[in-house]
Amino acid sequence: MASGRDELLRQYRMMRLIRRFEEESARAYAMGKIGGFLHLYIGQEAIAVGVNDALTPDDYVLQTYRDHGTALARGMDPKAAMAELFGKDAGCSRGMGGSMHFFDVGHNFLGGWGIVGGHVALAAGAAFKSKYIGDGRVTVCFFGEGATNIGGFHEGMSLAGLWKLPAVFICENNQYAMGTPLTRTSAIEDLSIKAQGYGMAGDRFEGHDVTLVRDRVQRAVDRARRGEGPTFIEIETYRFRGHSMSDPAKYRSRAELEERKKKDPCLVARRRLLEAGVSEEALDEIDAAVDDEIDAAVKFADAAEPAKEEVMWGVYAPTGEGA
Amino acid sequence: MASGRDELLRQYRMMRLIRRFEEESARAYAMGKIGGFLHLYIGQEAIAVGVNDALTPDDYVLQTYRDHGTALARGMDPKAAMAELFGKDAGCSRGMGGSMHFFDVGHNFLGGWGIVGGHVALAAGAAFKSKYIGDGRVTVCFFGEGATNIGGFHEGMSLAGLWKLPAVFICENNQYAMGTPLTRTSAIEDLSIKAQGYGMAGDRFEGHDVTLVRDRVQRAVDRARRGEGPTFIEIETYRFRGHSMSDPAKYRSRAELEERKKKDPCLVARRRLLEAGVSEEALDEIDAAVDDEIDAAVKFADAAEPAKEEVMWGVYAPTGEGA
Amino acid sequence: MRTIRYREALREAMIEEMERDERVFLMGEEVGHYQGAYKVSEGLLARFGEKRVIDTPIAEAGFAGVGIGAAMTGLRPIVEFMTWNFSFVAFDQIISNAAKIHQMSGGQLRVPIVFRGPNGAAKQVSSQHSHAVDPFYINIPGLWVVMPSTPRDAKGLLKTAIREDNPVVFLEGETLYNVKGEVPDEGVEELIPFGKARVGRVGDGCTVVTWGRPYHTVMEAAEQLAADGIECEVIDPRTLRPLDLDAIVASVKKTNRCVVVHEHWPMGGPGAEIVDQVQREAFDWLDAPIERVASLDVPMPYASNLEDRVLPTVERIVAAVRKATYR
Amino acid sequence: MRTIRYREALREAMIEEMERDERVFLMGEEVGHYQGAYKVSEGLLARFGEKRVIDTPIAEAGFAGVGIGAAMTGLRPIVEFMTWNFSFVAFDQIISNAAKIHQMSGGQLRVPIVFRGPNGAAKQVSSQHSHAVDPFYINIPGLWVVMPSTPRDAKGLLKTAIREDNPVVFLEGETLYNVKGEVPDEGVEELIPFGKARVGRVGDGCTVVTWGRPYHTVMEAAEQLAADGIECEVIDPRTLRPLDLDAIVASVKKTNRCVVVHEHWPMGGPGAEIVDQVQREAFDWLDAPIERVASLDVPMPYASNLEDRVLPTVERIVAAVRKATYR
Ligand SMILES: Cc1ncc(C[n+]2csc(CCOP(=O)(O)OP(=O)(O)O)c2C)c(N)n1
Ligand SMILES: Cc1ncc(C[n+]2csc(CCOP(=O)(O)OP(=O)(O)O)c2C)c(N)n1
Ligand SMILES: [Mg+2]
Ligand SMILES: [Mg+2]
Repeated sequence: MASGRDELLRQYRMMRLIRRFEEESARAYAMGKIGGFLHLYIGQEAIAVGVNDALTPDDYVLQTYRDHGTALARGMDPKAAMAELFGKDAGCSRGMGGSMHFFDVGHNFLGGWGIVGGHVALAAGAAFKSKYIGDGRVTVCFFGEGATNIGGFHEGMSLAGLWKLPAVFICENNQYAMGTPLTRTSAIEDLSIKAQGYGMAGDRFEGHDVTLVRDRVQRAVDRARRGEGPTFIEIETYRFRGHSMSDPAKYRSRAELEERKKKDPCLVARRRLLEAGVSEEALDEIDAAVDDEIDAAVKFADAAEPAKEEVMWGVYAPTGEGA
Repeated sequence: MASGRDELLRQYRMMRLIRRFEEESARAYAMGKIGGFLHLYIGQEAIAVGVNDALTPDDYVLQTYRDHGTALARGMDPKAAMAELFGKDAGCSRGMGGSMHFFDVGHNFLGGWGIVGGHVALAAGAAFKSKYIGDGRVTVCFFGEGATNIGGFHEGMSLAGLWKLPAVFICENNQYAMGTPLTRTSAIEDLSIKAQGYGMAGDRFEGHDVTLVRDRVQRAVDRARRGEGPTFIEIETYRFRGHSMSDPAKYRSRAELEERKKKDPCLVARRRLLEAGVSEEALDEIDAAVDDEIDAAVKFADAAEPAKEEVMWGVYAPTGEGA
Repeated sequence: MRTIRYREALREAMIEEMERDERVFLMGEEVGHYQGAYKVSEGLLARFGEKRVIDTPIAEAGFAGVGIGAAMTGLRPIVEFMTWNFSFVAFDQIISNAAKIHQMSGGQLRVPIVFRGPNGAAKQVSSQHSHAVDPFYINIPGLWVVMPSTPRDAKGLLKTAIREDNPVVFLEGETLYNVKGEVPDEGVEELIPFGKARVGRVGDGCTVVTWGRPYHTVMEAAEQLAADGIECEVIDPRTLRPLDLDAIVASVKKTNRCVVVHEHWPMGGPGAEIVDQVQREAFDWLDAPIERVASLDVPMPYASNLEDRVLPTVERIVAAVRKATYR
Repeated sequence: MRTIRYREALREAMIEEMERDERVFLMGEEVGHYQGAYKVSEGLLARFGEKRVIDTPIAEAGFAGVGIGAAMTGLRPIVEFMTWNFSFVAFDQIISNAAKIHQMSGGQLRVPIVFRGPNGAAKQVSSQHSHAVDPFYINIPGLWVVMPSTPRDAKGLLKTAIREDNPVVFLEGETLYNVKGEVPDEGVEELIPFGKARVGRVGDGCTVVTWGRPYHTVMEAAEQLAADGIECEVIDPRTLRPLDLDAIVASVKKTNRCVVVHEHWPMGGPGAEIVDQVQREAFDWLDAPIERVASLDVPMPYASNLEDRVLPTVERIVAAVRKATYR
C-alpha cells in the first residue's frame, strides 16, 4: 500500500493547492485585484484531482466557468492561473479570458466555458477528432447538475452516444445551480438515468473520496479508450462557498453546510493518510509548502505586466501558421 | 359493439378524407398550383385520427410541418386547408403559412411548425397555461423520431416533466428523418426509454390500428387531465411517400415499402369493418362521398381569391383587441 | 416625482402590471427564491406566490418557448433572461416563433410577451457574457425592441411593453440597475408610448443619438463639449423598433451635424441603420459626414485596462463630435 | 474556362480541398447517403467514405459544436446547415464559441471551420424558412462572412474559406445553385482572397453595391437602365467581412451616386453598414442620398403573389437608381 499512500499524498497536496488557490483568489477579489465573476471550487476538489489521475497527460479536459481546480489538477502553473485572474499578460489566457476562461493547451486543458451546456458538444468534438485520427486520447467533459436540462447538453450527449466517441461526461452534482436546488429543476433525482436515453453507460457515486473518484472514473476512461463508447457519470458533491463571489448563499442552512463539511475532501484524505501512518508534521509540511506556492503565485501575479494594450489583438488567428 | 362500429366508420371516413386530401395535394403540386414544401401524411392517418378521438374539442394540438392530416382530424374544413395550399385568402392561415403552417384556432389546432423541435416548448406553454388558469385542457404535441436529438425537444420535455404539465408528447416514428433511418440517428432503438430521463410515463406501440391508438393515447390523456403529469409516447408508423415532394425516397427498398403497405391504416380499418358486417357498398359510398368532398375542396381553392395584396399585413397584431 | 433606482423602476412596473392583470406572470432563472440574479424581482415571490413568479431550470429555449406558448393561448408572460447573452440559445424561439406567429397564423394567434434582462457588458465578465444584442433583434420584423436609459423610461416603457399584444425585446443594463432618477409619484400612472424619442439635452451644435448605457456617457461628454462652446442635442430614441426617425431628423435639420453612439459592435445594427436613414432624410442639411462611436470590433477581453477601451468612452465621443463639427 | 453550375462549383471546391488535406471533412444533415438536400455534396460519400462525409442527426447546435471542438483540436471541418434558418438553434455555438475561442484562449486555440449552406428565401417556403442571415453574422467579430453570387466566386472563395484558420460563415443560395457561369479549367487552381470586391459591370452613372442572389436582379436592372442611358457600376463585395470599402468608395467617387441592394431585412445589417461607411468616406463626392433596396420588413408570406413583392425586384432597383440619379 506504499504506492497507494504516495499517490494519496500527491492527491492530498493537489487538493490543498486548489483549496488554498481558491481561498487566496477570494481574498484578492475582496481587495479588488480580480474583477467579474469568480466561481470557487472549494468542497469539490476530490473530483478534479481524482478524475485527472484517471487520465494520461494527452487526454483532453473541458470544464465550466468553475474551472480553477480542474486546471490546476491538470497541471496548470498556479502563477499563470493567478495572473489570469489579475488580468495580466502572463495569465494562462493572456488576461483575455479571466476566471471563467482558463486555457492551458500544453496540459490539454481545453478551457473553462461560460455558457451552461455550451461546451458539451465541443468536448464531443475533441473526442470526435481522436476517433477520426485514432490518437487514442480520451476527452473528459465536466458540467454541473444545472446543465442537464439545456439543449446543448442533450445534443452533445446524443451525438457522443450515437458515434461512440471516446469521452467521459462528468456531472458534478453540487446540489445547487446558483440558488436553485435540484429538486426544483429536475423531475428525477438520479440523473444518471439519463445515460440510458443516450445509449451510454452510466454511473453515480459520492465524490468526497479522491481514491473512489479515481477508481470509478478509471473504468469509464478505460471503456472509452477501448472504443466502447462514452459514459455519463453523476458525482454527488457540495460547494462550500456561494455560487460566485456575489452570492451569500442564503438559500441553504448553516446546518446543511456544516453537515457537508464533515465530508470535506481535504479532511477525508488527511484522515486517511494519518490512518496510513503519515505523521501530522509531514502533512503540515505539505500544507506549508502549498501555502508558499500560492503566496508565490499571488506575488507573481501582482508583479506581472497587465494585459497588453493591443486591444484588437487576437480577434482573428493569422492564417497559415496552423495549417 | 354497434357503437364501436359507428366510431370506426367515422374514423375510417376521416382517414380516407386525409388520404384523399393528400393525394389531391400531390396532384395539385405537380400541376404547379401549390409551391414550396409539401410533406404528406399518407400512411400515418391512424395516428392523427386515433389521437384526436382521445381528446375533447377544447384540447390543444400542435404538429410539425407534416400537418394536414392532424388539422383535418381536428376538424379543419378541407376547403380552408386546400385553399391554404393554393395560397388563397380563404386558406386556414390566409395564405400566409402554406402547407407547413396550418392553423385553426377554432378547432384548437395550434399550428403546423417548421423548425424541428421548435414547437415542443410551445406545446408545454399551452399546457402551462391550462395549469395556470385551471381550464382542464390537455395539450398534445406531435413530432417525428428525427426530433428527439434536438435541444428544443429536450428542453420542452424537461420542463413539462418537472412541472407535471397536462400534456401528451407523441413521437410519430415513421422510421426516417428525410433520408436517414433511425439507426443512423439514435444510439437507442426504443425511444420511449427517454421518458424516464424526464420523469414521465412512457408508452410505445404500433400505429396502424386506429382503435389501438385511440385506446392507448386515451390513458395518457386521462392521466394528464387528472394532473398526474405528461406522457411520452412513441408510435411506430411509416410514411408511404417521400419526405416531401422533391424526395424520390431512394433510400429504401420497394420491398420494404410494399411490406409496410400491408399495414395501411385505411385498409386495416376497412378489413375490420367488413369483418364487423359493414358491406363493401357502404364503404364504397363513404369513399365516394369523401372523393366528392375533396373535389369540392379543390374547386373551392381554385376559385378562391389569392392572398390579399396588403403585403405588410399582420406583422404586428393591433394592440388592445386581445387585451 | 420621486427618485428611485432603475432596478426599482422595473420592479414597480412589474408589480403594478401584475396587480392589474392576473394573466401577467414572471418566469426565469432565479427570479423567485433567489430574488433575481440582479435583484430586479426582489420581493415578487412573496407578493405573488410561486404560481406567478416562477423559477426555471437553465433552459432558455425551453422557458422562452413555454412563455410563447402560454402567450399564444392567452397569458401575458414576462420572461427574464438572466442576461441577454443567454438569449442566444433561445434565438430560434424568438425569431422563428415569437416574431412570426401572428402573421403566419393568418392573424389567429397573438403573442403578448416581454423578454427582458440586462444587455451589454457588465464589468470584466469577459467575452461570452458581454454582448450587446440590439443588432440581432432590431433586424427582425414582428418584434419591438426597447432600450431605456433612465428609471423613468424603464418604468413607463416596461408597463407599455407588458400591455403590448406583440413580443417585446426589452433591453436593460447591469450597469444601469443602480442608476437613480425621477419617476412619477405613486398613484400617478405613466405609460410611455413606443416610437417616441426623448430629448435628453437641447442644443444646436450637434445632434447625438444614443440609447441605453452610453446615454450617460454621452451626457457626460456633452457637459465637456458645452464648456468648449459646442452644445449637443442628445436624442434617446428609447425604442429602436419602432424608431422615431422624425425626432432625429428634426434635430439634425437644426444642428446640421449628427453623431450616433452605441454600445453594440460596429458592423450593422441600429447604429448603422440610423445613419442610413438620416443621410437619406436630411441629406441637404448635413454639413459633415455622420460619425459613429461604437464598441470596438472585438470580443470583450477580461482585463479591465482593455475593457475600458473597448466600450465607448467620453474621449471618443468628444472626438467624434469635434470631427462632425470641424472643431 | 468551363461553364458549370454554382452547385457544382461548390462541390469541386470541397473535393479539391478534401483531396488536398486529410483533415478536411464534411458534416451535416443528409450530406452523405442522401447526396445533400440540395445535391451540393452529390458523390462525396462514394468518393471519401463515411469517415469524411458524415450524416448527422437533426441537432445543429450539437454538430456545429462538434465541428468547433474538432477544429480546436486540429481538424478542418466543413459544417453544412441544410439551410441557414437552422443555424438559429446553433447561434450560440457560432457567436459564443467559434468566434471567441482564439482570442479568449489567449491565442492558444484556433478554429478553422466553414459553416455553409443556403441563405435567404427559396420559393414559397414561408416565414420560418426564408431568412437572410447576413445581418446576424456580419455583426460578430471573429467570423468572416462570405456570400458569393457566381460559380467562379463560389468555388474560389470556398477553397479560400477551407484553408482559413478562422471560422467562416459561407452563405450560398438555394436559388443560386442552378446558376451557370465560367470557372477556371480543371487543373487551374484559383483561390479568391477575402476582402476583394468584384466589379460586375463598369459604368459611371451610379454605383450599385450588391451581393448574393440580388446580384443577378441588379444585373438585369442595369441592362434596363443602360437602355435608358444610365450606366451602373455594379460592385459585389463577395465577402461582407472583411469588406472591401476601398473598391466601393473608389466607384462612388467616380459615379457620385450609390444604391445598396440586398435580400436581408432593412433594419441594420451589411446594407446599412455600407451606407454608413460610404457616406463617411465619400461625403463630398455624393450628389444624392444613398438609396437602399431591401426585402420588405415582413416575415416572408407563403403566397407567391406576396413573396414576389417582398424580395428586391428589378422595378424597385430601377426606381432606386433613378432616384439616386434624379432621372
Ligand atoms: C445558457 C446559460 N444560462 C444561464 C447562465 C447563468 N449561469 C451561470 S452558472 C449557472 C448555474 C449553473 O449551475 P450548475 O450547472 O449546477 O453548476 P455549478 O455552478 O453548480 O457548478 C447559471 C444559471 C449561463 N451561464 N448560461
Ligand atoms: C432545426 C431544423 N433542422 C433541420 C430541418 C430540416 N428538416 C425538416 S424535416 C426534417 C426531417 C424530420 O424528420 P422526423 O422528425 O423524423 O419527422 P418526419 O418528417 O419523418 O415526419 C429535417 C431534417 C428543420 N426543419 N429544422
Ligand atoms: Mg450545481
Ligand atoms: Mg420521421
